[in-house]
Amino acid sequence: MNSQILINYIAFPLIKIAILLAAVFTVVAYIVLVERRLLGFFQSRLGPNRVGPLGLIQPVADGLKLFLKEDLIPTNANPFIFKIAPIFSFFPPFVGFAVLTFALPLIMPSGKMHQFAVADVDLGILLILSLSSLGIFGIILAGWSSGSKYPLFGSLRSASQMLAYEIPLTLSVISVIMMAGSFRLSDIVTAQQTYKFYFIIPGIVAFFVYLISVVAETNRTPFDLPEGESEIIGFHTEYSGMRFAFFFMAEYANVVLICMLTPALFLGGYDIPFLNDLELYKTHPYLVNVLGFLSYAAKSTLFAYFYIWIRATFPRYRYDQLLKVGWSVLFPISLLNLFLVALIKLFLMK
Amino acid sequence: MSNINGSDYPSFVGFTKLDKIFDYGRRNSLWPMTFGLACCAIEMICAMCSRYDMSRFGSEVMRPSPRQSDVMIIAGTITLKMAPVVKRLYDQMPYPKWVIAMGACAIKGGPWDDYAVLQGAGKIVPVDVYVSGCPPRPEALIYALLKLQEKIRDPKSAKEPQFIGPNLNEPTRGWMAKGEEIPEVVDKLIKEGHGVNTTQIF
Amino acid sequence: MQNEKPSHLKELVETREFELNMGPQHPATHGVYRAILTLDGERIQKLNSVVGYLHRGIEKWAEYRTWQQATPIFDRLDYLSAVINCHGYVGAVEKLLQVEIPKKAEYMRVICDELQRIASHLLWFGTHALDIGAMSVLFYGVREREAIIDLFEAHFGQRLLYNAYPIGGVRLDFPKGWIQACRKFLNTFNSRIDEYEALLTENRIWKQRTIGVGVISKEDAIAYGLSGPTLRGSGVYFDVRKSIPYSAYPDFDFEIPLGKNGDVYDRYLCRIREMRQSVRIINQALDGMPEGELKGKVPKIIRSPQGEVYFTVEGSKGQLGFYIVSDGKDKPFRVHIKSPSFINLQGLDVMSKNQLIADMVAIIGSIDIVLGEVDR
Amino acid sequence: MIVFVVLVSVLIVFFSIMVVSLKHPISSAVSLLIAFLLLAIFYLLYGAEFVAAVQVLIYAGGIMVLYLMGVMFTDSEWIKITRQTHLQAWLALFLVLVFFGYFGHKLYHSQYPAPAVKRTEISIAKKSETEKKLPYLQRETNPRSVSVALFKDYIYPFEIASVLLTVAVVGGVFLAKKEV
Amino acid sequence: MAISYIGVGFLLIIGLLMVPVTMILGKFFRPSKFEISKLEPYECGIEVKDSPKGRISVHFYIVAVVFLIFDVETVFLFPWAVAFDKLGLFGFIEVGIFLLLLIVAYIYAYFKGALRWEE
Repeated sequence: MNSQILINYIAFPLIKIAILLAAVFTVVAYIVLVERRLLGFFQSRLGPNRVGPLGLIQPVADGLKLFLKEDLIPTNANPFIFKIAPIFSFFPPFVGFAVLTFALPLIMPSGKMHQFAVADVDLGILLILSLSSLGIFGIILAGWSSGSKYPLFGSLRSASQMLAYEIPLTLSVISVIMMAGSFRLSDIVTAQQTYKFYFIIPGIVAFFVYLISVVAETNRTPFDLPEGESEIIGFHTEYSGMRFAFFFMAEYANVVLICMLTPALFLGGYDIPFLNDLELYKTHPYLVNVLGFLSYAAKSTLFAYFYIWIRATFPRYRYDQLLKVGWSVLFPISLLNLFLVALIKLFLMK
Repeated sequence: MSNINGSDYPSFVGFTKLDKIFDYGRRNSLWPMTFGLACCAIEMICAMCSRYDMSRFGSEVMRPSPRQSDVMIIAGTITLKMAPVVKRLYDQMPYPKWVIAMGACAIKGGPWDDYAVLQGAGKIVPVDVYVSGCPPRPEALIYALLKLQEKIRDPKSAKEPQFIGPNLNEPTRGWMAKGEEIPEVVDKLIKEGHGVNTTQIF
Repeated sequence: MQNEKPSHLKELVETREFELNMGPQHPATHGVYRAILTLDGERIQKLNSVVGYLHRGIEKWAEYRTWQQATPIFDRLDYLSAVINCHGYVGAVEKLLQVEIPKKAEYMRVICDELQRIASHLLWFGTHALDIGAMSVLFYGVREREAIIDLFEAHFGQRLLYNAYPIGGVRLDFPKGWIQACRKFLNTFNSRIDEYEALLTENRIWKQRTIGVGVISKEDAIAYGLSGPTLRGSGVYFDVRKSIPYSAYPDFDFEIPLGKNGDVYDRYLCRIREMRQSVRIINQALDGMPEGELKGKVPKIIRSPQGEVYFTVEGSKGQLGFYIVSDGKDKPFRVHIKSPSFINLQGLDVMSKNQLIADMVAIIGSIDIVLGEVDR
Repeated sequence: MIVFVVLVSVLIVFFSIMVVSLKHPISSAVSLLIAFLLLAIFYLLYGAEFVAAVQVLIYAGGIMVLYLMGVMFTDSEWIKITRQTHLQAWLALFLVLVFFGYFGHKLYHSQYPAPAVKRTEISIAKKSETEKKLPYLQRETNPRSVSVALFKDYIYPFEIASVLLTVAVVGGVFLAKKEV
Repeated sequence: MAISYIGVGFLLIIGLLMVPVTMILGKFFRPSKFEISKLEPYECGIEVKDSPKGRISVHFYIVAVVFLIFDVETVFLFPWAVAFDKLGLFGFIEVGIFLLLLIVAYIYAYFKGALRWEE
C-alpha cells in the first residue's frame, strides 16, 4: 500500500518531470537557434551554422559561455532583490508546462491509464494564467533593484504593457473555457474532439485577440518595448552571465509554452485533423497516441514559426500606442466577443 | 594555464579536458557589443549583414549593454574625449572579455597624429587582435574573429601583438601597456571624472 | 515631524523633471552622439546635444598637407558618402584654380556621386528601420549597398573610403563591363525599392510611429539652416543640384521630391523617392556619356593663386560646403567645412520638443546624422 | 498532508512577520508576495483550488503590483523615517492577541472537516444537454461547485460586487487624476 | 484533490531551486574579480550622477489601479464560464448586468483619460 503511494505519487511524477524538463530545455535551447537561423533566412543570410553540424551545438556553446561568465552586481543595486528577481521570471513558465497534456492517455497492457501530462489538474489553464501573472514581478524587481535608469524605465513599461494585455488575454481564454466548460486542458481538447470542430471557428475573434495579446505578454516584436534595444536598453541591462540567461530562457520558455497552449485552446491540441480520433482510439490506441502527439507538435511548430515570422517583419509599436491598442481596442473587442460566444454557446452549441 | 585574461578566470589544473570544453563554449559564442566609433563601424555593420554574415560563427547577437557582451570591437577613431567612455565600457564588461581593435585608428591613431586623437586603443584597454586597414574589409574582421577564437583555444599560438599592447601575462586593468606611459591627458581626464566634460552646442 | 509630512509628500508625488542621458554608446544614436534629454514624465522638454566625441581635427589636418595630399582625408568626413565629400573638396580647389573639367569626367563624377547617394540612403534606410524595430530591413538595405560597393570597388579599388577624384577630373575610365554591370544593377534596384516600400511605406505600425512625429515647420527648417532631405521633408524646394547647379547636373532631367508636413514619415519618403531620382540621373548619364579626356590641365605641383573660394555640393545628408582660403602656397591656408549633419542636428531640439522618448530614436534616425561629419 | 499544512502555516507566519519587521519597504513587499503565494498553496492543500488560483491572480498578480509600484513611486528613504510609534505597536499587539484568542476559541470548538452546507440542488436535479454529450462535465470539480454557489446562492452579493468595482474604478481614476 | 497537484509541486520546487543552484554551482567555475569601476551603473559609458528612484510617472500607477479592478472582474467571469451550461440563460443575464456596470466604469475611465498616455 505504502509503496503503491510512493510509486504513484512520487516516482511517476518525478519520472514525468524528468522527461518533461529534458524536453523543455532542449526545445527552449533550440528554438533560440531555430529563430536565429530562420531570421537569417528571412534576411538573406545563413545564420549560425559553424558550431557543430548545421550549427546544432550553438545553443550549448552559448549556454556554456553564459554559465562561465562573471556575475556582476552593481554597486547601486539592491543585492538581495537583484539576486532573486530572475527566479520570479524563470519559474512561472516552467511550472506552466506541468498542466499541458500531449496526447490521449496511454493505455498500459495492465489496463491502467496514464496521462501524457505531469499533472493534468482541474485548474489547468487557470494555473498557467495565474502563474504567468507572476512573471511581471521578475521584471519589476529586476528593473527596480538594478539602481539604474534604463532598467527602471524598461521594467515599468513592461509592467504596464503586461497589465494592459493580460485582461484581453484572459477574456479570450474565458470564451474558450465557456465553450468547453472546463479549465482542464485535456477536457478542452476532448470537447473539440466531441464537437468535431475546433474552437477557432466559433472563437475566431477570440483567437486573434489571444494571438495579439500573447505576443504582447511575451514581450516580442512588435510589442518588444521592454527590451526595445534601440530606445531604452531593457530591464535586464545590468544583468550579466547566467542571471541574464535566466531572463533570456524565461522569455523563450514563455514562447514555447504559448506555442503549445495555443493549439490546445483553439486548434484541437493533439486532435488529428480529418480523423475521428475517439473512434479510432478504441481500436488503435497507440497509433492515435503517436499521431496525436505529432499533430500537436506540428501545430505548435506552426505557431513558433509565426512568432519568428512576425519578428522578422514588423516594426515596433510605441509605448503609448501599445497601451492604446491594449485598452481601447482589444479590451472592448474581447468583452463583446465574450457575449457573442456566450450566445453561440447558449443557442447553437448543444 | 595562462589564458588571454591572465589569471582572471580560474583554471583547473588536472582538468584540462574541462578547460577545453569551457573554451569551446567561450570561443563559439562571442557576442559583440553594439559599439561603433567611426568609419570602421560601417564595415562592421557590413560584416554582420547579408553578404559576410558574422552570425555563422555565432557572433551576431549584438548586445547593447556591456554587461552581456564578450568582445568589444573598437571600430574607429578613439578621440581623447571618447577615451574615458571606452575605458569605462570596457571596465563594465564582465570577465572573460576580449577586445578587437579594428582599423588603423584603433591600432595607432591612424592618420590622426594630432591633438584630439588617442594614439591607439592599446593605451587604454588590452587589445587581443589588431585588424589593419583603413577601414579593414569585412573579411578581415571575420578573420580577426577567427584569430580570436584560435587565441582562446590556444593562447600560446597567438603571437605577441606587433604593435604596442598590454602585457598579457600580468593581471591588467588595461592601463599597464608594456613600456608605455598612460597618456597624461587621458589619465587626468578620467581621474577628474571628466568623461562628462562636455561641449554643449545650441 | 508630523506637520512636515504634507509638503514632503507633495514633493514626492510630483513627477519632477529629470535628465536622461543617451549615448555616446547607444545603439540608436548612430555613432558617438550624445543627447541629454530633460524629461517631464515621458515627454522631452529639452534636448542638449553633446558633440565632439569624434572630433579628429580634419580641418587642421588638411592645412598641413599639400592640395593633393589633403583629398583622402575628406572621405572620412561623412564616411557613408566618401565620393561626394571628395567631389566637394576637389570641386572647391578646381574653382580656385579655375580648371576646366572635361565633360566626360563630369559625367563620371555624377554617376559615382549618385551611386554613392543611393548607397548612403540605403544604409540610412536600414538603420532607421532598425531603430524603429523592423530588423530585416537593415539586411535588405545592406544587401543592395553591397552591390554598389562592388561597382565602386571595381572602379576605385576600395570598399568604403575611395579617395575618388584627383584635382582636375577622374583618375581612370570605368573598367570594361562596368557600365553594363551598373545598368544591370539599376534595373533590379528599382524593383527592389518597390519591395522595401511594400515592407514599410503602407505599414500601419510604421505610419503610426512616423506620421506627425518630429515635425519641423517650413519656417523653422529654413531658420535653422537645415538642408538636404531634412529640409525638403518640410516642403522647401532647395537642392544644390538644382538651385546652385554644379558639375554636369544641368544636363539631366530629374525631380526634387518634397514632403508636406516635415515629419519623420515625410523625410523617409523624400529619401526613398530621391533614390529613384538618382537612378534616373544615372541612367541618363550612362546614356549620354560623351567621349573625351579624363582630366583637365592641372600642374603636378599645385600653387594656387591667393584668394578664397566657396563651393557646395549636394551631399547625401544635405548641402556640403567647402570654404578654402589660399595664401598662394602649396598648402591651403584654411579649409572650413559646412557640414550638413552638424547643422541638421540643430533642428533636433525643435523636432523633439514634447515628443516621447521612443520618438527620439525615430527622429535621430530621420535626420540621418553621421558623426564624422558632425564633429569633423 | 498534515505535515505540509503545518509547514506552510509556519512559513506563512514567518513571512508575515518579515513583512512588518524588515526595514526596507521593497523587502517587506517581497515577503508579502511570498506569504500570498504560500497562502495559495495553503488553500490548495485544503482542496480549494479555485480560491488558490484567485489568490495568485488577484493578490499576487494584481495587488502586489500596485504595492510595488507604490513603493517605487515614493522615495524609500522617506518611508524609513516614519515607522510606527510605540503606542501603535502595543495597540497592534493587543488587537492581535484578542483576535488570536477569538479565532483560537472558534477553532477549538469547530469540527473538521466542516459539515456540508446546504446548497441549492440544481446540479444533481437535471443534466444539461452538454453534460450528456461531454462526459467530463459530470465530474464534480471545485471550480464548478464554486460557480454554482456563487451564481445561484449568492446572486445579490455578486451583483453588489459589480457596483463596488464600478465605484472603485470611478474613485481610483478620479483621485489619481485629481492629483496630477 | 490536493494530491493531484503533487507534480505541479515538484516542478515548482525544481523551478524555484534552479536559479540559486545554478548560480552556486557556477561560482566554482566563473571568474570573479573585484574592480570598483566595473560595478558602476551603466549609462551609455557616462558617469552616473543622480539616482533614478522616485521619479516615475503617476500614469503607471493609474494603469495598475484600473487593471486591478478589471482583473477582479475577470475572476468573477471564470466560474461563470466554467459552469455556463448549468447556469444557462439565467447566468447569462446575471453576468450581463454585472458586465454592463463595469462597461460603464470602463467608459468613465476611458473618457477621463486614465487609459491613454497622451495627456
